[in-house]
Amino acid sequence: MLAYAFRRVLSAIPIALIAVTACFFILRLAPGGPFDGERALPPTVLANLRAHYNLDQPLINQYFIYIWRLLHGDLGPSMVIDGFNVSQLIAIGFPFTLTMALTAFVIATAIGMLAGMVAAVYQNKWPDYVLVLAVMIGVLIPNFLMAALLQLWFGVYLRWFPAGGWVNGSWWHLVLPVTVLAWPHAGRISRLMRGSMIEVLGTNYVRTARSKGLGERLVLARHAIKPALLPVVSYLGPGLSYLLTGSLAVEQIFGLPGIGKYFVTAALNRDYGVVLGTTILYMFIILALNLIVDLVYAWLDPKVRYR
Amino acid sequence: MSKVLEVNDLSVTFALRNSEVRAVNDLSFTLEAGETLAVVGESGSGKSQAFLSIMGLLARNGRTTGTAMMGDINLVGMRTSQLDHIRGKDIAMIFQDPMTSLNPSLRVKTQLSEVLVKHRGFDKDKATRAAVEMLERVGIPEPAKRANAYPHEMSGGMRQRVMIAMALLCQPKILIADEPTTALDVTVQAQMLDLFKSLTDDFGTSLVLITHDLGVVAGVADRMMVMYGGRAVEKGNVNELFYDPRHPYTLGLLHSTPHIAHRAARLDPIKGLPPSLEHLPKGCSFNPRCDFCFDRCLEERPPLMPLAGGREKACFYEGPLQTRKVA
Amino acid sequence: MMETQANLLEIRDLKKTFSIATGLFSRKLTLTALSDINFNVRQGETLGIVGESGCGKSTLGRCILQLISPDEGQVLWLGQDLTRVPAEQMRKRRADLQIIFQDPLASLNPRMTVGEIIEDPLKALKPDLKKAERRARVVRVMEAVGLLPEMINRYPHEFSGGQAQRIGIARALITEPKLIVCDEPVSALDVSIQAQILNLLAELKDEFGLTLVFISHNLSVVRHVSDRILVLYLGRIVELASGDEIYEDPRHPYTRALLTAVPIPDPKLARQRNIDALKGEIPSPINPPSGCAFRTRCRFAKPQCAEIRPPLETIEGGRLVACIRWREIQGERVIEAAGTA
Amino acid sequence: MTGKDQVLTAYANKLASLDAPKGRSLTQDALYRLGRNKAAVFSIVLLVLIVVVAFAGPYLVPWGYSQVDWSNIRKPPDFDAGHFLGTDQNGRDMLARVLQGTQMSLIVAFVATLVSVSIGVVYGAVAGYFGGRVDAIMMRFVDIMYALPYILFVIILVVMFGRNPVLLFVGIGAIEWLTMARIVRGQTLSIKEKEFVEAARASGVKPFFIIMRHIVPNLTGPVVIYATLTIPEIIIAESFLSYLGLGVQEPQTSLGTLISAGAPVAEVMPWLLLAPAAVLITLLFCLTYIGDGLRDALDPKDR
Amino acid sequence: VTLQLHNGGDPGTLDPHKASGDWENRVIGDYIEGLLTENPSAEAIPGQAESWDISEDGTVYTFHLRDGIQWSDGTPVTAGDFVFAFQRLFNPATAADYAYLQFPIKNAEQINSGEITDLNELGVKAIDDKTLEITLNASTPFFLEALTHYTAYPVPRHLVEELGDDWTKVENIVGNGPYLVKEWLPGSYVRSEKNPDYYDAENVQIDEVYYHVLEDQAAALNRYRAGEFDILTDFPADQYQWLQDNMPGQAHVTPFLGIYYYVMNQEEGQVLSDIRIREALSTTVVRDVIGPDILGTGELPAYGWVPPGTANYVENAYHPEWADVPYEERVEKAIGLMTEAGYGPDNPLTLQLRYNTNDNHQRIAVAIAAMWEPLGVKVELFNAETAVHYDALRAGDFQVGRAGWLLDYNDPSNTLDLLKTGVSQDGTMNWGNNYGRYSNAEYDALMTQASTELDLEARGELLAQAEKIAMDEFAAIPIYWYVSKDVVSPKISGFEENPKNIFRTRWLSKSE
Ligand SMILES: Nc1ncnc2c1ncn2[C@@H]1O[C@H](COP(=O)(O)OP(=O)(O)OP(=O)(O)O)[C@@H](O)[C@H]1O
Ligand SMILES: Nc1ncnc2c1ncn2[C@@H]1O[C@H](COP(=O)(O)OP(=O)(O)OP(=O)(O)O)[C@@H](O)[C@H]1O
Ligand SMILES: [Mg+2]
Ligand SMILES: [Mg+2]
Repeated sequence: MLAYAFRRVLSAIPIALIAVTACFFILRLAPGGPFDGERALPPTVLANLRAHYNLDQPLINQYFIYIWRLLHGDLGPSMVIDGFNVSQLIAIGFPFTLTMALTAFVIATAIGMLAGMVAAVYQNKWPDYVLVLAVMIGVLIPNFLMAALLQLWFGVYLRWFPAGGWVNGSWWHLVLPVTVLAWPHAGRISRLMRGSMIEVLGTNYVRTARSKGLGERLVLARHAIKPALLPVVSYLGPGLSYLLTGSLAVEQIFGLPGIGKYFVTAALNRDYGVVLGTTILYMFIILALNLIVDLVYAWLDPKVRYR
Repeated sequence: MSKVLEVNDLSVTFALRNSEVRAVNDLSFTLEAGETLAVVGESGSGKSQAFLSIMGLLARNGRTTGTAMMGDINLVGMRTSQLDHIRGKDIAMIFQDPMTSLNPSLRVKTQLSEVLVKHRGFDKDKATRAAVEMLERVGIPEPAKRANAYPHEMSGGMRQRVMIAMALLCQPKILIADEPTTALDVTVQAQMLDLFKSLTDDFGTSLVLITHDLGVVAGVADRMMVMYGGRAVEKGNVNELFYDPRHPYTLGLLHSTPHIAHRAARLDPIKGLPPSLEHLPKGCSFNPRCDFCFDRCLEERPPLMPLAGGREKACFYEGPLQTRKVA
Repeated sequence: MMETQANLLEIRDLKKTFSIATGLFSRKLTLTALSDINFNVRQGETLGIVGESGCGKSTLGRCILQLISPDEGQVLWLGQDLTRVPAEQMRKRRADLQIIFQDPLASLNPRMTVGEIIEDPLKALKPDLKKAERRARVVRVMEAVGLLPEMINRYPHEFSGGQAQRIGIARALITEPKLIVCDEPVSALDVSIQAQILNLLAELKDEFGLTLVFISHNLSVVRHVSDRILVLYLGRIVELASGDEIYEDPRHPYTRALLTAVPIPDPKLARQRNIDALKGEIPSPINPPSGCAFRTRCRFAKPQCAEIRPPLETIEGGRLVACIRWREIQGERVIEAAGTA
Repeated sequence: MTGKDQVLTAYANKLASLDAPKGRSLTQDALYRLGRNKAAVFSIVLLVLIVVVAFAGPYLVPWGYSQVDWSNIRKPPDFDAGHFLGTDQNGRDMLARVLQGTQMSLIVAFVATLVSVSIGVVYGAVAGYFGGRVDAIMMRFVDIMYALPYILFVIILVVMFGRNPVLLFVGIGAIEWLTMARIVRGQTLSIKEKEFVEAARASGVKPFFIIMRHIVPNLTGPVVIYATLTIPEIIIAESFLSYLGLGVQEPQTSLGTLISAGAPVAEVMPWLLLAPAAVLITLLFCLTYIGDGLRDALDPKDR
Repeated sequence: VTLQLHNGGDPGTLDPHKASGDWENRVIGDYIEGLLTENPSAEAIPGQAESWDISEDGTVYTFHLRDGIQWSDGTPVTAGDFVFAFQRLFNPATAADYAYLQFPIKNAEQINSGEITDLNELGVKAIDDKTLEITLNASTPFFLEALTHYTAYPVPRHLVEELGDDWTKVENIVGNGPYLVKEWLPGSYVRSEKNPDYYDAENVQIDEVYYHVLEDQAAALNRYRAGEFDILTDFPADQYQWLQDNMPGQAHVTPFLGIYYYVMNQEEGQVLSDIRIREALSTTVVRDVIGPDILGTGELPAYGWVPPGTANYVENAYHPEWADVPYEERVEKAIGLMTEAGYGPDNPLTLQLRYNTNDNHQRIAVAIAAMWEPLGVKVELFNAETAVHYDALRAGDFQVGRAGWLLDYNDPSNTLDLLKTGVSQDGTMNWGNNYGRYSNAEYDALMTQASTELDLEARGELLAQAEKIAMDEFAAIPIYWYVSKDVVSPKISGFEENPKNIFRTRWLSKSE
């Protein structure tokens, strides 16, 4: 297992390189460039800009320049947000997004699992239906709408929470955004949990656990949870990455200093440096997440062995 | 001796797609303290389900009626939260299918020690030590190491012994052992049976031994109940049933047993197929396969009728069964 | 009884180890489940395999079928080494080689009906058969093992242990294989059905020359079906001889111990008997004892048993035994001693 | 003993007449069980109703979905003018637009879910079953796909193939299968170690059929559930793709698009949001309960 | 006192030479002041320059800097800083987006394009520390106005020479304006504090400004209503009525120098090179309905090319006759034109209408498509994200496309230049912002003539003639004049509506 994990860690670098390469060329295939705004720049200015960012060189040279810098730890400049280079943008935005996403992740995963478990135990009885209703709302309402509604309701009408913005260290400002992020995640987790829990509750080993008189709670907590978690855990990797990138709407509506929006807006703006930088970052996060998920998987189901 | 369990008119039905299966039918029996009751019978005759229903562990499509009195509490229809004070502590069960009955994702020691933590209030370490000790008693080599294993890393017999160990940990008043030794070689089996015996003798545990191995029954059981098609067809003490079976099915069973001492060319099974529980024949359910069947058997179902010496049988045929000398 | 037939199956120097991890990242322990296994199975014979629980019988069965690949050694099927056969070819081979699993319920797909489960090998290996023909065969084989055709649409969890086991048997029989590895095929069956199944196997053997590798703890059953019997102890062969020889004249102390422990279906005799259950420290395949693995529990053990591992010697009558004191142990009829007949 | 013979034959005949050998498949069984789940049945009825109304309704309403009523721009529901759900900022009838949008979303959700579920299940099961290097390569590919901003693919698709409704499905399917593949692969890793899979291998079943007949049916729980979770995502993704220029083009619309247009004016023109949101949420709740019902129905242990 | 200002998107930079929009302008204009600056109604007033002299021919400007002006690190602001700043602006290495705005300065264009490499040849000279002389290519009536633009701002030479582009990092930044940038959290806000050393500091009321980043207008309005913002610089048009009803007097909709229009591809071979079709299309657009009804904010209909209120222009703007003809008649005539051009019910014209994705653009496109329907024109709407859209427009890969233009400086030439024939460059035509490829020699001649005309009135006439030529030929379809949309809390005083929509914080005050 250790060797397996080690190999996976080592392979991360070439994989990230592949991703970056793919991203680099795909990016250039897309029409439009970072300076294609509402108005055309005079040719001289455009030429100056292109020279400034090495865009006047043959594509392959640009690629090697980029990779060369990358290998030296330089993610290059942002072409749209001139005030920061890509590393700085990431350094500012990423910790924020990560905190927000992780908070949402932890809360939502816990709530989702609990809700899923309860729903499974009361399968097709009223607690099940009520929980489905409560939790699915988060999944069914698109997050931009949810964000807007919560902002209006709790920020404007009730004034319980700030309607947006960020003050360093104030968790008060995070309540609404985290809710918007967490709700759908909790929904998905609980659905998966419910399904697999029902399946597990029908197995012979749960019957064995019951025969020991452990009490329903302990049966669930010790015997049913682990095997029931399998599909949930598979979802956790993608789930966290959805939270990281899915924070776009939340960040935009609440005006938060996260990186989530760059995943989307940078691509729209053809901000090459930022797109590539975030892709690399994202690649490493995903690889790490999925490695952890795979290891957890082996722990949950000891029969699973990796080669 | 005192009664520890008294079962009356126990029935178990399973809902199928558009029919019902009656797996256990009006089963009644009693269990005395310290005695060993062997339950034998045809495969699929409801042995396991009868006891699962007493433990409150039926599958979701199953339903139980009747009573199972343990002292003055009725186990049937009891709330789970109350049952949990009894299950595992006063009444324990060894399941038939050890692979699927052990949790594949928990280490063996966890699965063992938790009973003690729950019912005896042991702390984790102490419970683990007790668990390892119990593994040793059921003959698992290097128990301390094996306690760390997962079920799939063990052989069939080891899993079965883990199940046994699990049931014994709390020294229950009633132990239901559903084919506890099928995966054990004879030496280990003998060891296990010794273990059971010491339990019944020393602690007054009552043992229900569900098995197909008549050799095992002969070795340890006091009384015996033979089941067929969801009903008890004969009850009595072991000697009587072995040497003087009164029900044709019991006789058939004894006849089909292979014997170690000689190698017959062919064994002598009961003719015909076991009945379908969904479409039990009218009258006595054994009638299509019975050599002694007569008209009454086709029309009327024989009830369990008391015979001399506390025996009971469910057969109208009163004539002599052509008995084979055992051994 | 034993016609000198061609060897259907030859096992050469088979060895299998497992590594068991005690934690996610902790050091692994090596467990030797099988080593130095050599034997042949002839066409049409039944080879019984007995041995203590955990001694590697199921592992051996799995190795023969290539369900797990052995670490070393060969499995020769009609001279062809199955460990080297490409996957697709091996798959086709499986029409001739089948297995009945020890754990009946676990080996049945919970989402397939019984009919589908039994039909599955036919679909895979006899794709030419028509659907109706396949169904007919399924029904036939179900009846043969004592399952009612009306159960064909039920799911495995709706069956009792014995019924599940019969489903496994039916699945193994349906392709009409040449060899079946039966891993405890009748342990969960009541004696009547057990007799029926054993008779069925015997018939198949007589009529079609079916070859069986029969793993069981029920020595009476093994005796009943086997031509030759192989005794395993802690992953090694300790004795191999014809059924009669083993039962009448066991030469290895472990075999003797086994036979004395056979339960007898006769209450009075059973209670009179004094089983000398094996005493002593039970060895583990993780740390097997030096020399003879059985010495820790052996009545006949001598100091040198701890030094050399007794080789598997061929003795009179072509039988094999792995004990340095086999000569001294002969002649005692264990079963008589147990008071039978 | 004539009576006995009679009974015996009768019994034998009865057994024969049971006609048992006729197959009863998991699907048939599941349908039967689904029929007994009240929430699911109710949801199915409602869903059918929505589908029928969405497809037949446009022929019955007074206004067309692209017809501009210049005298009624951004008006709340007005029965006299025939705008039962009001009009949008272009003076188009909301009822007609909601119907058309529902139609569109239903088609998109159906096809794209099918695409993503099929790709995801097959891909994940193959990776999980073969394991080792195959798994490593296949799953790393998925990881890379996750990391790349998929907007780029969409943009390039539009540029390369122009505007093509099929692309929409491809576009959505191409993003939404990834998670399904991961979930399926994880489950497969665990299922393939079960003994019944070993038994299937011993029976000589081809790897492909092991995957399809033994592994995939045991995945139905998570797959069905995740599929019902994918549908809302697909509907939202569709509106985003439309934003990027792929997908549904004005004057045609979809529920997702209507909702994203209605969200910012929730307060001033609530009728623009309420109608499509209500339809979408009803639709999705139906699908959720149907999904639950299906999951339960496909679990043979459940009755 | 803290001002919470909703600024829109993230400012891309704090460097005046790299900035390219309003979002940067609000921040930069508060921390750096140019030679001239804006008063509350955005008219040019003396800034760092106290006074100036203009030569007779209007080509040489001499500025006299104020006394005691200094950078926030204490270094005095000198004429040298301005010279350095202009040189930096045009230096190709700086790659300034908006350098072209100052191209009237002598040799500026040549330096920027690399023709002249000696930066000292630029027409900006320091006579002494306090005196700056700027020489233009020709008299430019709007030059003073242009100097209020951030491209003309000075930069701290000592710092830029030391740190290069890093001088705008928040930890390094210095300014000479009324506010100093203290914090920048991308995606969230920029925060500035009052500069105590600013020459007019005593009259500056607001102590601290947050320039909030929030592109979502509905969210911004929500935060305004929650009391988190004092000023919104944009709001959703759909909420206008609501704002008027519920927060009377707070929403300010003001004509803004800009035009929203559709370009028609007039390249050879394109259907729309046929003037009849162009006429039919343009005349049947009912502009009165767009602003009030479709958008809801009441933007004024546009028939000409130069926004009303543009300085240096003739009194009466272009207004075509057909604009007053009833709609039905216009349609009738248009149908006639279409028939003439060979299109009719049995041979309908199919047009692709491209717009970049945005609710408003979409609504207008839908409405206009509906307006053209009676002509038998089938419109296929085609939306794309901004980069793709403009890429297509520039490449000439469209038939009808949406575009818009906000004036960089208050002069008619700024919009009229959009219709000049492209210049040939290395064999390919560079059409610049003239996406429709409208080309008329007479128009071009008039524009050239106007650029050298010293007399403002005569110049205005020339430009008006040019406008008439282009509009009579339906060079494009003007649709409406932009408006600026602000919401200002009653707590704020000093806010004045103006056509440039520039309101510097130094003029504002806030009552708590
Ligand atoms: N969940 C279920 N649904 C329907 N029928 C069931 C279910 N569980 C068990 N049965 C049926 O009930 C009958 C009794 O089963 P049970 O397990 O008690 O048999 P048994 O006597 O223990 O047999 P064996 O000796 O083979 O284990 C069997 O015929 C079986 O098919
Ligand atoms: N997957 C595995 N991982 C680790 N150890 C294993 C694994 N499978 C089997 N073993 C070990 O290999 C040894 C032999 O196991 P095997 O199942 O072959 O025994 P067996 O002879 O069939 O026993 P039984 O009669 O109890 O079924 C046992 O010690 C067991 O613990
Ligand atoms: Mg049973
Ligand atoms: Mg085994």
